Amino acid sequence: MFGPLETGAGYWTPLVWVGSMVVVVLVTLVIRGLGERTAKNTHMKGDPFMSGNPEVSKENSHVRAGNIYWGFLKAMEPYYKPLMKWHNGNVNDYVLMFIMVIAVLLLAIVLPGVF
Amino acid sequence: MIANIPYIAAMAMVVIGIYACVFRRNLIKVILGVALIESGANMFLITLGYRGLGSIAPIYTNAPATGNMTLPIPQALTLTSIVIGVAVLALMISFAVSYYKKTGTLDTRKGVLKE
Amino acid sequence: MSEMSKITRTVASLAFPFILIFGLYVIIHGHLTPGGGFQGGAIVASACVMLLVAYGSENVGKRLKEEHLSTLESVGALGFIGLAFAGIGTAFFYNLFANTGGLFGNTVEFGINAGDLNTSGVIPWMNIAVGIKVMAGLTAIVLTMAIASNKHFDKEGEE
Amino acid sequence: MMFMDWILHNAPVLILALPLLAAFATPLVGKLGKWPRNVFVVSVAVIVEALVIYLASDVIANGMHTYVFGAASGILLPSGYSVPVRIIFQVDAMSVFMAIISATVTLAGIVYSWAFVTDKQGQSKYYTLLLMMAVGMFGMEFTGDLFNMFVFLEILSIASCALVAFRISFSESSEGALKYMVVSAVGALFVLIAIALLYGQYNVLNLAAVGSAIQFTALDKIALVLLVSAFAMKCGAVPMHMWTPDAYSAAPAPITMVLVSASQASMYALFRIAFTLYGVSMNTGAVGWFIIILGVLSMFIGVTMALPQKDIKRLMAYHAISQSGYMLLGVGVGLATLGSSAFNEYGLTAMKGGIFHIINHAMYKGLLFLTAGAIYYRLNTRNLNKMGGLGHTMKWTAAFFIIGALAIAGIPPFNGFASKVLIYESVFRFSPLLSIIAMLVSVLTLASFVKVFHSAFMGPRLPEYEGVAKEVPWPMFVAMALLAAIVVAMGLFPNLIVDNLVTPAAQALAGRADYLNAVMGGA
Repeated sequence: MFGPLETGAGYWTPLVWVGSMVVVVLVTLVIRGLGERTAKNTHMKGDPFMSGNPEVSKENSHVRAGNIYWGFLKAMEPYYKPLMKWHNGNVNDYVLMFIMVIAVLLLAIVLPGVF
Repeated sequence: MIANIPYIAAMAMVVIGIYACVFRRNLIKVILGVALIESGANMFLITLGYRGLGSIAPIYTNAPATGNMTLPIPQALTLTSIVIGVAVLALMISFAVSYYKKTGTLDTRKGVLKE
Repeated sequence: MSEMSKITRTVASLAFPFILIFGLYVIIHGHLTPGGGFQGGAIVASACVMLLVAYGSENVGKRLKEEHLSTLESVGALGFIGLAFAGIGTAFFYNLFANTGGLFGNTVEFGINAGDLNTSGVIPWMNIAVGIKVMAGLTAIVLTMAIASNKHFDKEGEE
Repeated sequence: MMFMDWILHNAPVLILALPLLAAFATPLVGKLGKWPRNVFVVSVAVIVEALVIYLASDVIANGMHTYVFGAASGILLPSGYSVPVRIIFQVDAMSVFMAIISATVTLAGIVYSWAFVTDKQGQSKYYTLLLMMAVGMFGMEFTGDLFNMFVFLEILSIASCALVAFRISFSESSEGALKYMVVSAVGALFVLIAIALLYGQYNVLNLAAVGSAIQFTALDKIALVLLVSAFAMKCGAVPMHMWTPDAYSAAPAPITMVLVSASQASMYALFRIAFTLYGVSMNTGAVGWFIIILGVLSMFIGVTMALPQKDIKRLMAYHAISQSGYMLLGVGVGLATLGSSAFNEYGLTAMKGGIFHIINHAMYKGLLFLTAGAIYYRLNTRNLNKMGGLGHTMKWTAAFFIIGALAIAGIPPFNGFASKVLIYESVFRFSPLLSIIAMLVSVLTLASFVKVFHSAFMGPRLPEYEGVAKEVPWPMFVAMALLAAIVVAMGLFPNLIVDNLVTPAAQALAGRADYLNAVMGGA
């Protein structure tokens, strides 16, 4: 029941992993405990620095979903543009893709037997 | 050759139905295309039951002691598939009615669910 | 859908009982002749649809309520599955009443014969259950669609 | 003891017949009020779950069950005619494995719906259709008859389409349902044509009987193509996946969760067709590679389409496509190596990974859809751009979301990692490139769930949701907690599931001869 899971090339034991994680966390806590106590109270720690501009209110500073990975999506635009064009929400194309897959598979399966 | 005509007709019906599903832009016509494919499939099934000319309908009280009946199983299958087809068609048309009432269009290209 | 002309209404009322009887005949004789629960139920439902066309969905909708039809449909389905369950001592869908002598329980005569209605065990009972379900279900479908496409129907689609 | 034997003997049919009976009794019970109906439906789901587990324990210990309908004399006719013409259910380890998933997901969905479905109208019909979906799934998984498979497929698609359009007052509900219905009706009709092609040649519909007679003629090849493509479409494989996000995002959240399980029932049918009906009689290499290519395409395109999504349920739907790719990849490798020495070296492990991923995916993706439903329940929006700061008030939902997101991204020690590591290591020996793509997809999955977590749960409290964003009611909490507990337990003890459920299932799928002999026997 608690034995390792054979994966063909090795094995995987979650309980050992959890145990080692606990050890790592304990070591981290110990190292943290050795630190300077006063460090927490440093002035202005954690405040954002907006190039000298006044800080925006918290409600307006939330990064919305549309802005996350904007750079990645911009860089991948040559890949995404045709992909978005393909997902056009047209039910005709849904059926067409299905028929095309059938056609490709027919060629792959039936033709080798004919020739 | 003459015995193959029903098969050809059934497959022609399927092909016409696929054509309607893929190339017609009106949702009602797409639904009619599905109905045509269904009729083609049903016709194919019922043709499978009729093997050899001169066999009679499988009605128990009319069955002669000798002679061939047509296979009753494909007819049972066809009946089941017709019943299912009625449900599918009624459901699709209800969706189309509701969609038309909300959006005022039946064009497949005007959907809002895309990308 | 509004009312049609008086001729249509009269003919529809006259034809209605006959179509009804024919549908019930097809349901009852499902094990002897082509047809059965679904076909007979569809015939009965088509009679109701004819009334719907002749008298308009508003008038018919007052007499035939969708929730009553749904209840009837559930009863039909429950009857069908209940009959299937009845045979579970042997096997699900076992033909329990065949050759027992009760209603529909006569043994089947072989060869060409006129056909005895009182045979086939559980099959006619199942046909009746399916017939009830189909006549209620199909009528409910057409009735709901007709009421939903009324002009007076609320645009939002609720209630 | 007699009673338990009777239950066990009739279990395959009771698992179907009870929800079917309950489905039609629900409108009648619903007239008594909301509480009696909900208690009734939940208790039916619990009984079915118990029956499934009881049946599973027996099938895995003692082998396959064959249930013959309407017969006192078993599979032979009274005249001694031995070609199986009767309708049968054939339940092996793979079937019960899938049935456990369906039963658990249905139970969680019904419990969750108790609080989630607050519409004035049609509540009883909602539960009727939900139970019908369960019937369709169990039917597809248990049946030993090709035509029955088609019938249950149609029951499943009709019930699920009607439920996708449950919130009919939104135009996108009817649009998504209509698209799903058109595509699945065309797919199901191709399945019917393929079954007719097989019936025309072999004059039987029994899966085992057709399987033992199959010659792989030209017509068989056409039937194979139609069946494989139709079922691959129904399980949402790229490039036939476009209905998935439409239907999943339009449906209410618990329905979306059951839809995931429904698409997995289609995947089961695909595997059953490929392994049992055709098996080694066909060109397993070509079909195996076709399934692998579909799987890799699904993984990659699914996850890259998920990244830019702004609708939380569309995003998760694309992840569902991407995760199905793992299952297709794992089992496809098993199919491609079937019958060769490589099968025992790594093919079986790949299959185990793929099959284990099915149950993992059903659980964590169900959990994620339920959390998305919880957000929708409180905020009334699915738009990620409008969310933020929910972690302050919906702490439990946030915790469940983290569990689900870490599991889907394959972070140890959750269950997603256990199945993915099986797939990576065995597929690497088959073709290293595929394994690398699979790992890359995992990374992108984590990236997109980080996006969801940040935009929905992190950040300051938003003023527009002051007082609205509360913790969810208890039935929704119970359903999510059930799935989260299963996810954590399966992650901590993966070999418990793999040894007792997954390995028998993989061997049942690969062991074609046993399945055929159970029906054909000496004949």
